[in-house]
Amino acid sequence: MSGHTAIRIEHLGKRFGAGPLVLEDVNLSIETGEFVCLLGASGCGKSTLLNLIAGLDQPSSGSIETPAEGSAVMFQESALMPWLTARANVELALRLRGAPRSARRREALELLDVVNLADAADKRPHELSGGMRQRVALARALAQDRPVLLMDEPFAALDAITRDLLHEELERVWRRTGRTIVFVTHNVREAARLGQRVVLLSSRPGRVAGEWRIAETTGRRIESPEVAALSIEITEQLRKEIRRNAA
Amino acid sequence: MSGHTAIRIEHLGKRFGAGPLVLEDVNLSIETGEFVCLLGASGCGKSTLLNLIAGLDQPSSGSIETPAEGSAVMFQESALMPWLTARANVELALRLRGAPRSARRREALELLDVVNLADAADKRPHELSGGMRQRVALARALAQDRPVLLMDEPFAALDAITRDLLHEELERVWRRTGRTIVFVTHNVREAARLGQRVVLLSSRPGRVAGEWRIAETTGRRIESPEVAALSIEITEQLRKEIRRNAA
Amino acid sequence: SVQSAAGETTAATDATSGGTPAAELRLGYLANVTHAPALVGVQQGLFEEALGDTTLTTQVFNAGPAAIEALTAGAIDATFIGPNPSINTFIQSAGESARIVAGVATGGAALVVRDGIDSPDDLEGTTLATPQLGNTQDVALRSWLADEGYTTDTSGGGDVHITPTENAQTLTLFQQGQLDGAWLPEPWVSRLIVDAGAHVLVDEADLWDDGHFPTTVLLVNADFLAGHPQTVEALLEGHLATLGWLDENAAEAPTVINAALEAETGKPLADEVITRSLEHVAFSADPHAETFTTLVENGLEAGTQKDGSIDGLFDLRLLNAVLEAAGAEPVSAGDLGEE
Amino acid sequence: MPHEDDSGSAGRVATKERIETADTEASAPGLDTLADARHSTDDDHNDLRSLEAGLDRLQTAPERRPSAWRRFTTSVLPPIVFVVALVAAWQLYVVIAEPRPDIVPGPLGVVAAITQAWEAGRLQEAVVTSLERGVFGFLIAVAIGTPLGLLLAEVKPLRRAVGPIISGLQVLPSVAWVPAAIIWFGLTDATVYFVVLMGATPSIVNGLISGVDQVPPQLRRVGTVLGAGRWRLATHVVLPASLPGYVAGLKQGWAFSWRSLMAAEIITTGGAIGFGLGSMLDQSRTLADLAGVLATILVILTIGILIELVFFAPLERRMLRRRGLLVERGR
Amino acid sequence: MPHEDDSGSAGRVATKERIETADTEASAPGLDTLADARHSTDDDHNDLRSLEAGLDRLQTAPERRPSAWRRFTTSVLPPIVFVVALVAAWQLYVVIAEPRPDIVPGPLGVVAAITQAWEAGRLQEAVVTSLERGVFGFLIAVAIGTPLGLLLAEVKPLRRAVGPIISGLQVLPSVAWVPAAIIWFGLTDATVYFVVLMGATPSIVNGLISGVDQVPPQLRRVGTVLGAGRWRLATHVVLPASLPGYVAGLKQGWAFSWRSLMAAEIITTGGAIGFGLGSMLDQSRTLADLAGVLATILVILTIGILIELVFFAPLERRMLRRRGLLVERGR
Ligand SMILES: Nc1ncnc2c1ncn2[C@@H]1O[C@H](COP(=O)(O)OP(=O)(O)OP(=O)(O)O)[C@@H](O)[C@H]1O
Ligand SMILES: Nc1ncnc2c1ncn2[C@@H]1O[C@H](COP(=O)(O)OP(=O)(O)OP(=O)(O)O)[C@@H](O)[C@H]1O
Ligand SMILES: [Mg+2]
Ligand SMILES: [Mg+2]
Repeated sequence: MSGHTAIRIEHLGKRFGAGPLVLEDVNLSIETGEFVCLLGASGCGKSTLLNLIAGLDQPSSGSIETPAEGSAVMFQESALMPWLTARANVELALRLRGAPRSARRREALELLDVVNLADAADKRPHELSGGMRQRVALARALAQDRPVLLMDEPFAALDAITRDLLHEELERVWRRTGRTIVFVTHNVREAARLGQRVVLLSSRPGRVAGEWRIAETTGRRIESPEVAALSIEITEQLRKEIRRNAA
Repeated sequence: MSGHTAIRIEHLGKRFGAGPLVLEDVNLSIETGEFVCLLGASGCGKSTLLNLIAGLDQPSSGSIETPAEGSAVMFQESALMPWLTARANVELALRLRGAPRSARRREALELLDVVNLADAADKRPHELSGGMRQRVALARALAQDRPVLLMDEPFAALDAITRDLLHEELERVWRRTGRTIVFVTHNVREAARLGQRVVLLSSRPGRVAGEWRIAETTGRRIESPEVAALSIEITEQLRKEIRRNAA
Repeated sequence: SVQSAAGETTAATDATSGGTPAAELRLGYLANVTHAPALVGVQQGLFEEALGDTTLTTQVFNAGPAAIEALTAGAIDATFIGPNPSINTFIQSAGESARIVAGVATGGAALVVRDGIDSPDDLEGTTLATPQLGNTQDVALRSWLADEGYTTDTSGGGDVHITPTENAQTLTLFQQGQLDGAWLPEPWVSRLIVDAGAHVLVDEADLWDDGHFPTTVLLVNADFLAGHPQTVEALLEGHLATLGWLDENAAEAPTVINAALEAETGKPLADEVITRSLEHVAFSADPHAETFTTLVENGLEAGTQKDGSIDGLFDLRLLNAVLEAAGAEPVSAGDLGEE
Repeated sequence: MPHEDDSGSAGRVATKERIETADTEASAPGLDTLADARHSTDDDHNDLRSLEAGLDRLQTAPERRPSAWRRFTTSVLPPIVFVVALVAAWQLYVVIAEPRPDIVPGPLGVVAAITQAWEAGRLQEAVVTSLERGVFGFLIAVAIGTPLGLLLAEVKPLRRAVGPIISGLQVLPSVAWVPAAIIWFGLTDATVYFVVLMGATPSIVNGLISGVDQVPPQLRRVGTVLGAGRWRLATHVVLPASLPGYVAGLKQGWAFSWRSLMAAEIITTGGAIGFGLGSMLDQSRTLADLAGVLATILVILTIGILIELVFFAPLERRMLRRRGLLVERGR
Repeated sequence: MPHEDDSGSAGRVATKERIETADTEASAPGLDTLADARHSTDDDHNDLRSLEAGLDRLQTAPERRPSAWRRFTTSVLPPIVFVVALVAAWQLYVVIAEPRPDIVPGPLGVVAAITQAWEAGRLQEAVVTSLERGVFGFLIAVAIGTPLGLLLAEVKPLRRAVGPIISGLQVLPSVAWVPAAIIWFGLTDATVYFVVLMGATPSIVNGLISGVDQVPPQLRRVGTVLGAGRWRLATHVVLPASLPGYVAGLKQGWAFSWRSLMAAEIITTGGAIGFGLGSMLDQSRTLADLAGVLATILVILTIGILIELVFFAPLERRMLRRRGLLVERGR
């Protein structure tokens, strides 16, 4: 890891209109090439925080520094354009990035091959399974060629078998491309399986309620005991946060 | 456990119309009070098998013996009647079971209390979260008061935190009521977390491809190392089955 | 329900025998000068007098086809109407729908045109209106134009464009200059002349031998005629009484007719108009059956009518019986039915 | 596949060492409570209860209905302001440009025409006649369409044969039935009812069919599993579940009733037919009274909107809200 | 909470013993391969590839379109058989009961009426005139409705003000505009076009608005994230995404065009107006020619269905199929 800070969040606060405070005094700095998992219960403000980092929304207070090139984003529903084939979806990203017309087709096919989908390049989203769609979405995010990749529960709607495979896929891509990844999830084991660092957000308002760092990440899988042990720890903390809301 | 056989499946085969064989020569016997998890990849015929047991469909060959009282079924989508409140949904089951009008309301409230939802009795399904809906569906299934409870991926659409809680809830209900439970899932860890026995189905056609038995099940949780170890074993076998389909 | 079954209608031939007086007679007519006997007969109570115990209800229609529709649907039992719609319904129903039991009026139709059209030769490319497709004047115009060597068709094409238009609308359009002329019945001929400065190019009376052509007849539902000949007879008595009244009160007639028109349409005609109208219309119980074959030929030529026999269209037995009782001359059905 | 060698417990202990915990204060007590909790299943249950309660609270946001005032300012006020501005502009144009009043009557002329018709009692008569016919015709259409729709929805072969015909009839402008109806029934109310029937019934039938089609098969299966027979399945599950489609069909059926009625009334004037709004419209036209025509159009529009707002909108809104299908439009 | 004490490795080894494996032959080699696989990341990747390929194969069932023959027998044949049976019964009734031909003409009479109108050239003229007017009026409505719809969909305040008015206009039977149009434009084609416009435009506008409304906000956000500006967002994302609603609106707009056209043609006869199907219908009525009326109704119905089948259905079907939104009806 380069040790260079890619994203720096300071005293971040956010409220929507006259509603309650959603995020309060969030401080976080993420290094270049780091894989950070943002964990929290439903409605704690994970997506809000990610949208703020992506620049899709403006903070109410505090500041966010991100790389000038901007960031790629992947959402829970793959949000592929349903009228475009898998390849055309990736090509659209290349086109909006400004890639030359001649190179687009080849590059799109290469990217689809990265996610093992070269064969399905001419299929439309509805002909693909959920897992395939998310792999196309990943290829599209890679097509944007941005240093930071923000992922909002990208695997939440998938079945467990597919999710496990996509964990491996994502880890491989991360290692290959050296992207900075911020991965939002409310699956504790997923966070412990993927992240170099797990950041737990509390609910109402969202603040950083805990942070775990995993030094050695190669060879992990979701059943690994270190993942399990970390999961138990984080779960305890998470449940404490949830229980706070019961009263 | 009583050792009495609740469900006996012999040489079961099923095909739809002129389509390919979905299930082939499935043999399985489930004891009264047993908690069996049926595991398999997408489209391997788990739901088909469950529907056959539930009597919603007829086998093409072979035989199925089930208790005369029939079985209660829980589906992936809670399938609550959207125009009825949580309580009315449970009451509907009581009514169709033939419970006397006077007892229904009280009994429905008691059942909702079993799943910690007494407070939400007058809410409609759309006002409930996914987890709450599935708990209502569980209460409704319990309202049927059948010895066998068939569950078709009841927690697949839930987030991990909720799912973990519902695992505990279900286990508690199982221990309290002594129901025979057949639980369909494609989540290996869920199967290893919940079942006394895990039955793996192969794909195209579906046959029993492996069986694991867990002797001691108290105090398990999904992060437990024995769950992890069993998961790894089952996953390997499952992946082998999946890989067979790659060619 | 619509109409009774086919078999009964043949009983119409037995009109003079059997049957019962009807409790009610529903009579239709148009608020036109050519329907003056209906207007006067109702206004003066002459029909009610003749009908005795039978209640008279009346309905006023805007145009002949509407009256035919009502007759077909069984909403009225008898109606004053032009000869062509009568022919039309008779042929369309294969002779089962209705019978003409008397004549009402003759004359009173003309082609009026704008300034600048002084001979039939000037009509090339003009647009002319008629009251309604297939009505008596429409057929007359078409067949006259054909005789003059012009082509026309029912969809408004040809050398001369014929657009069937509602009479009131015709007056407006003529005033706006959108129409070059119209073949109309009274009082509209007079209205166009008086209110819009038109002049007569062809008086229909000139086209017929001795100037007599039917413009209005009395048509009765065939089943009603078969079932209640007494009632129809009473109606005819009222009709003849009205004709007599019109004859005897020629001076008073325009005022009475105008009062009736005002009662029906809300607006009286100008004195000039009503006077001119009545000069061109004659009222008589003779339907001039001999002209009907020509009318059918004209209708066929104009393309507004299906080919078919009108044998049996007339049933003048009751009329002749009443005429005989009054010591008057019987009228002829011209081999087109009973007399 | 990258994963640990899980065949021995030694490997596991080793990997566990690699985890650094940043937040040790938080995690250590967590593990303690974990261990304590096992001692009592009662505690377990209470623990689960409080956890579930917390999660339920977090996951169910209270439905926030926009305040009445906000709804008024965002959805009621703007169209009213727009209409008032439009009328003002119209009046201004009439005052300044002084167009021929028989071609462009002013708003005041239109209001006068309404007042006049009201004072003469014609407006009331026309509205009552038309509403009576519209409502009555619609009710007959409902009475015919509902059993027919149910029959078609449940009997597959019948539906295959008759369904497309009914959809085809929906394509046919009901105004085309007017001439045929006049020939059959003359200028009587029967003509009007026939046209209304032909206009509204196909919509109602199709609405019910699509409503039944949209019943999730899952719900039927739940019904069966719960032990409902064919009859109770229909009354307890299929019918209530197909209500949204049915109500949508009824709404459309009413719109077609009203349309067909107006067409029939405009065309079938005279004869024994009563005096409805269509007749009034036609009458104003014959009298070249444009103010009267516009006034009648306004009345027709108002009645259409009123029936929708007063009757169907609340019905549909309540049903959809009860089922959580109501999407509050726009923010 | 019931769970293991995970603080020490000893506990784990102990719990592991409790697992009995029924299928030891299968699991032991599984663990071996697991261990081997770690040696090479290339192997890892190939392993992953084959796993993903297997899963993809399992999860994507080939879309099974019903065979052409099956589609013919289940959806084309039954209505045809039904109609043929209906016509046969009708003919039989006419032959046996011999009803008055001006009240119940036989099918042969209707066919004769069509043939006659064809031979006289009236049918062709009427169809061409009506189609021309319908299509041309519809195209004008599209040309007006599309920009208006886009404007309303994208400019919120405008929409709040004008949207309800447009929805209201959709409630107004377009036939009500006929008398006003006659006064304004006389008996000319302008009257017909005006009525068609008033009938079709609101549907097209509302279709486009609801199409834009139904664009998932997620797609807009994806567009923004991918770096599209306001213009490219509109052309590359919003417009293609709102196509289904727009096409539905167009379809409905056409239906209303056709309806309004027929109403206008039936009512506005005479004057300088051309000869369309509506005029033909009215003519047959005045001639008390029910066979002609039914023949014309049949022609109107056929044209309505043909335009739907030949133009809109394939357009919509292709668009929906490309998006996977097509639900094959019934089994
Ligand atoms: N556009 C918005 N306007 C108003 N409130 C909003 C908006 N977006 C989010 N919120 C509120 O902010 C809070 C946090 O929402 P957010 O979507 O960030 O949660 P989350 O952690 O992503 O939840 P989940 O796990 O369900 O995705 C919620 O209470 C939500 O109601
Ligand atoms: N009614 C049916 N008609 C025809 N084929 C069917 C039917 N139901 C299921 N199938 C086929 O049977 C196979 C097994 O389906 P089933 O739904 O039982 O799988 P599953 O294991 O439950 O899958 P999933 O994990 O996706 O729920 C699939 O290939 C499916 O296409
Ligand atoms: Mg979120
Ligand atoms: Mg399934």
